[in-house]
Amino acid sequence: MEKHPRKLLVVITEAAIEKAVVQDARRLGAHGYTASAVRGGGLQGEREGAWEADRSVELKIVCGRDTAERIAEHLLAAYAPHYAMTVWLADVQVFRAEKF
Amino acid sequence: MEKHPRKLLVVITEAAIEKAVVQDARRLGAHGYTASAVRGGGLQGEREGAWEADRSVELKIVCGRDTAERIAEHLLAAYAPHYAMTVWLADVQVFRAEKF
Amino acid sequence: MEKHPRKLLVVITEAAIEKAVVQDARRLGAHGYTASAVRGGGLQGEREGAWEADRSVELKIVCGRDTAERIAEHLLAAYAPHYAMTVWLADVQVFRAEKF
Amino acid sequence: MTLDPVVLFFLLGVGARLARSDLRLPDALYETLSIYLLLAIGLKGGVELARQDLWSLLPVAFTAFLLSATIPLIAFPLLRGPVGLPRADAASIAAHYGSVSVVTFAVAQSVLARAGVEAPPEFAVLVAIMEAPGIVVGILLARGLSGGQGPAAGWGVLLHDALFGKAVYLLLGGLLIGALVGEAGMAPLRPLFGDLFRGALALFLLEMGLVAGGRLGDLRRAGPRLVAFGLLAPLLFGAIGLGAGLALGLGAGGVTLLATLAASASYIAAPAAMRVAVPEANPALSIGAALGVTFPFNVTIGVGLYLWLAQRLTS
Amino acid sequence: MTLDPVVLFFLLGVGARLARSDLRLPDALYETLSIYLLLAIGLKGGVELARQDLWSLLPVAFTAFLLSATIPLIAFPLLRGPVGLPRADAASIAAHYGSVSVVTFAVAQSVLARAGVEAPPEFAVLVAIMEAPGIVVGILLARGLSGGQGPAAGWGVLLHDALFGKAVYLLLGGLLIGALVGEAGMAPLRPLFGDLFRGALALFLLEMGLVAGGRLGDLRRAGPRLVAFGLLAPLLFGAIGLGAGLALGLGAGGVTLLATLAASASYIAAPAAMRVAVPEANPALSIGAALGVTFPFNVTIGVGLYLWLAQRLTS
Amino acid sequence: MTLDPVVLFFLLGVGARLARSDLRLPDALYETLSIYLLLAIGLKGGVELARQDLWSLLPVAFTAFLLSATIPLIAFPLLRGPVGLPRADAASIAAHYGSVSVVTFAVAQSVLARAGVEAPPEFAVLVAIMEAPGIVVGILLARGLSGGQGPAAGWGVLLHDALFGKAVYLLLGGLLIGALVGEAGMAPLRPLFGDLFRGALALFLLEMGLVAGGRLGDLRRAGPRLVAFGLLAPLLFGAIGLGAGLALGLGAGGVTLLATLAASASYIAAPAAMRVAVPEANPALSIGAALGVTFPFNVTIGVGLYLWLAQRLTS
Ligand SMILES: Nc1ncnc2c1ncn2[C@@H]1O[C@H](COP(=O)(O)O)[C@@H](O)[C@H]1O
Ligand SMILES: Nc1ncnc2c1ncn2[C@@H]1O[C@H](COP(=O)(O)O)[C@@H](O)[C@H]1O
Ligand SMILES: Nc1ncnc2c1ncn2[C@@H]1O[C@H](COP(=O)(O)O)[C@@H](O)[C@H]1O
Ligand code: NA
Ligand code: NA
Ligand code: NA
Repeated sequence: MEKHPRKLLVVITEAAIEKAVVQDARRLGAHGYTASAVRGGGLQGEREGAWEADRSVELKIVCGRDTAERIAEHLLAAYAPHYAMTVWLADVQVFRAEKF
Repeated sequence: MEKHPRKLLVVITEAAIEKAVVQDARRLGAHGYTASAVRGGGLQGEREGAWEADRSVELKIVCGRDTAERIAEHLLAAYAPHYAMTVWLADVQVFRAEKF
Repeated sequence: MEKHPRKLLVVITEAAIEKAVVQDARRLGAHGYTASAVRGGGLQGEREGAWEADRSVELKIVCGRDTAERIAEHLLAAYAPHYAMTVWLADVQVFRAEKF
Repeated sequence: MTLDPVVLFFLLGVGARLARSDLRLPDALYETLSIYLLLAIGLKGGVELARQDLWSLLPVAFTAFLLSATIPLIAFPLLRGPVGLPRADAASIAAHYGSVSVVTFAVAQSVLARAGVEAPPEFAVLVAIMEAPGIVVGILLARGLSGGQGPAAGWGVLLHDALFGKAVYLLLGGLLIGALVGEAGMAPLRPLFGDLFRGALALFLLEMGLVAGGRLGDLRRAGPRLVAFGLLAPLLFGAIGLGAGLALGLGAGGVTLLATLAASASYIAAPAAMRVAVPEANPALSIGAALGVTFPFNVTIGVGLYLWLAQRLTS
Repeated sequence: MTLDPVVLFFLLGVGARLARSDLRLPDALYETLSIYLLLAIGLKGGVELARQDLWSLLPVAFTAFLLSATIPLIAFPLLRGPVGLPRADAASIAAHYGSVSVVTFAVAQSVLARAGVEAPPEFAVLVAIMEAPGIVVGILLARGLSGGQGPAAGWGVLLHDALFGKAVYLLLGGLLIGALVGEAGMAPLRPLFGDLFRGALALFLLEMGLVAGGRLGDLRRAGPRLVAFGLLAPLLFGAIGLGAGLALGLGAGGVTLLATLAASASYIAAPAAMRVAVPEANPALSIGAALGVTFPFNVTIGVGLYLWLAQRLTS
Repeated sequence: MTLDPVVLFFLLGVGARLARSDLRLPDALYETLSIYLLLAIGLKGGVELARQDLWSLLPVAFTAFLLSATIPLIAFPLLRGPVGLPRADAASIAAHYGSVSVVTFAVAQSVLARAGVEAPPEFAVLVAIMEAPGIVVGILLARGLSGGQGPAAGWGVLLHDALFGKAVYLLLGGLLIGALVGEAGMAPLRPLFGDLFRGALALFLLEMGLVAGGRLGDLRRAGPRLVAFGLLAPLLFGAIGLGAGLALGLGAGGVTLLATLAASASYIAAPAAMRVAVPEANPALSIGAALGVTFPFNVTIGVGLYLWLAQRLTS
């Protein structure tokens, strides 16, 4: 089966802004996303997820390169200054080009 | 330490078929897998995981390129037509070649 | 926005040693990490996570190539002989070079 | 008569979804409550079962089995013809209505308790009996005629899952433990499995309301004919159950429970089984009808109606 | 007077953190307990509310509303001036103190019950009334003057979240159900939502202790002036609430509850709302003060003090 | 005498695994129940402890400490010699049997309650006392002689984890709170921490049955000699505990509890500690023996046997 190159955008951030981030990503061209609860630590200290304000979420979005960069840049500009946020991109291959 | 190229196969699908998918992957050559509970949205709408029929799982399998493609093609043929399913491949490097 | 190549180190291991692994990683140069609860199966059998001794954790660490390899080699030497452990590396791109 | 508070919790859940509240119950609570309810219903039924002459239960058990197997045969042509669904979808939905909803059963017990009508707790065994036959018939309807091949996952797997799936296993396990230890042995467990039952049911209905409220979008896509089916099916199948209960000479409580079981549609065992056995059926349709229409109808209106009729017709 | 066991659970949680114990309560338990407490408080209040002449509650409801809206206006200049915080942080913290803590309210009910002082359960409605106004005023303080643009997320979203956010929704839902079904209708739910209340509160305070104990590091970074604010604010705002209660002619129980609400700082609704509305405020500061200082102060000393004063001043 | 329903729940869990049922209890429920049981046992013991002359408890406390430290020294040569295990595995398993199982203790309390035999609740303190010594001795057995280096993780870490690990911390915390508030102060917490205890224990045993049933595969790999050890060890160590209890002049209830503690093997604290301290030991062996053989033996047969003997020998 033929494979198509796409980008995987990974965003780890505060659960408080999950809804907003997903909305923005959809608006900027993502066809889907996957979310899961995570814990972690970084520049803003430990986030253990023990209660509401301390919860983190990891979002994964597979999409085209341009879309991925557009979303990443928007998120970094809009949220990273004030929220715990980590963003990276990776190369992946998908089989159903039209889906992503 | 020497690194060996392998493929990471990521499968996001309905929890209802997790067992079947893992069995198929093992049969087709996977030596291991990692599963975690996720939520998400895609072509088939939102899957919030609030109850049985709505639960999604993310499976990660690290294996050789051929095995990965064989598994991916089988899953896409056998399950994607009727189940919420997202599949991608990525390149990874492992240290213990014999394990994967 | 400019992108910078980094390594993503993924470590799947027993929850019992999460704290020690994170400590070691920080000591060896990681600036952050993300943890999530997973289940899975591999050489040491199934780990369903039904109770304390059976719980697994997936750790993700984004950092420079040398740091990633240093951490991976240390973990494989220190823990892999006696603990369920799976380690791989992948290439990722980050936007804020100073963060990782 | 004011509404059972338990039903108000359901409406509270639906309302939260309609109002786009961020209210969610943790998955673990949902799972814990469903395990708890199954055990509690089983334990209570088992204590009673041990007191009964088992042979005297045979007629109602057999009737219940027949009801579960027959209802899909009635539902299927209705879903194919008037509702106009493809075979797989019609068969899958028929299976849901042949099987039963243990929470609707619990609500009926609660309604009977409030009304002061004696409800035979040993009827919990009927829930276990009626879980699987409807599902099997549904699969046969989907597969049997369309080329004769079995279900996608193999009959062995499906049969095993029907018998040892957690719902039936916990219910039967509870029945067995209840029967073995009896009234006195159960006493130390009563504060948890007895006294808290109604409160736990209320919480579970809050969650069901959240889930049902979240499926209303599916309903719109499903179209008005499926919604109509979801409203008429419980009336039709409830009437059949009611008739069967009267024919068996049950009391008002027993008649109400049998009617409720017949009228109820499964949303735990059946969705899981049909997803695996008939993958080409769209789960949004069956769950939309069972959980979005029939379940709310039964808990708010249906059960009260069956009780009202049962009291009129048995006295 | 020995400490309420409920408070000892809080200290047990704090101690676990200080001793670096691996004790953690599962997230799902935390969420379940907070849903439970909100519903239980609401249900109990609702039953009582239905018995009351609603008009007679209007003065205290209006006073509570005013208190919540006014307190941030007092807190803000204190936080700007003496504490020396930037505008966004001062406004955010002010919002936390304008809003209320439902668990502190529950502890006050528990303390009153132990002391044999009648506590009007219908005051639960005040918790719902006092949740939002302080938050709105806090956002205005952060935004209104600094260029006039609205909150980062839009007023519509914030207003919706305040009204239909799970805390207020469950509290109001519980009140409504309690009022609809009344004393008799609630009876079957009492074993869960009544008898277990104190025990559940104890468990929740264990969790709060763990969370608060984990924020002590934030406090050190926040500096002694914010800690002093966290200790003086409940005394100041509690005194205002006390005065308001006396002016309204409430009994000792009512006065204590109103003082407690005024003295308490939100750590559920406010943090979430301020995170979205005023992202540039550092949440470690507001949560450190509200949860690390004021909450422990209130549950260990404050509530007992308000009660002591209320008894002296009403008799 | 019929089986305690609590034990039937354990068998129900094992059966679910053998029948390959999909029944699973959510992780959060498992964690919640274990926190609950520890607190409940502690609280009950603490209330009683406050009533006692603490000096009078010293002999039994000291005996319990000695038992925990001595049992691994007996187990180790048996595991090295007859069972034929490598040093690390033998030492790790020995540590499990030196330490204790709080759930087995709870089952013994439940069995005593059913039999109408007075069980001294303050013996809960023995659970805390016996948790750590066996683990320390086990680590010494693994390390001390094989070159003299300490445990993999450092003694400081291990000692801290033994004292402040959640099991001991909650138990001691419960004891302390119970002792501080006394009978009257505990009253409002009794519906949760007292009345629900047996039901919660039943649920927890269902989960333990699921876990134990899932380890039966490990057992097959472990071989018949380890299984035999798992059956004989509780008899041997139970007899030692029984003798110690008789020598101390305890009543039938106290003797039974001490025998049960000696006979029980840890499957919470010890596995975690040994995993970190002696990584080269295979956890499948120790957990297979402790949880797959000894725990089921104790809850189904052992505890009843110790009670029977205790009654014969004390009267
Ligand atoms: N280097 C890293 N590797 C993996 N995850 C990270 C890293 N740095 C931060 N994170 C995750 O991103 C969250 C927010 O990071 P920060 O904004 O740096 O506090 C943390 O809580 C971690 O979950
Ligand atoms: N573009 C995407 N990126 C990441 N995850 C996706 C994407 N599309 C779908 N998914 C995940 O895959 C599941 C099934 O997708 P679908 O079959 O498209 O509904 C969704 O519920 C998401 O969790
Ligand atoms: N090939 C694999 N692909 C993905 N995850 C794996 C793989 N092998 C092992 N794992 C994960 O790593 C854990 C430990 O592996 P092992 O040490 O091989 O038992 C397993 O429980 C899985 O969660
Ligand atoms: Na039915
Ligand atoms: Na306040
Ligand atoms: Na022992």
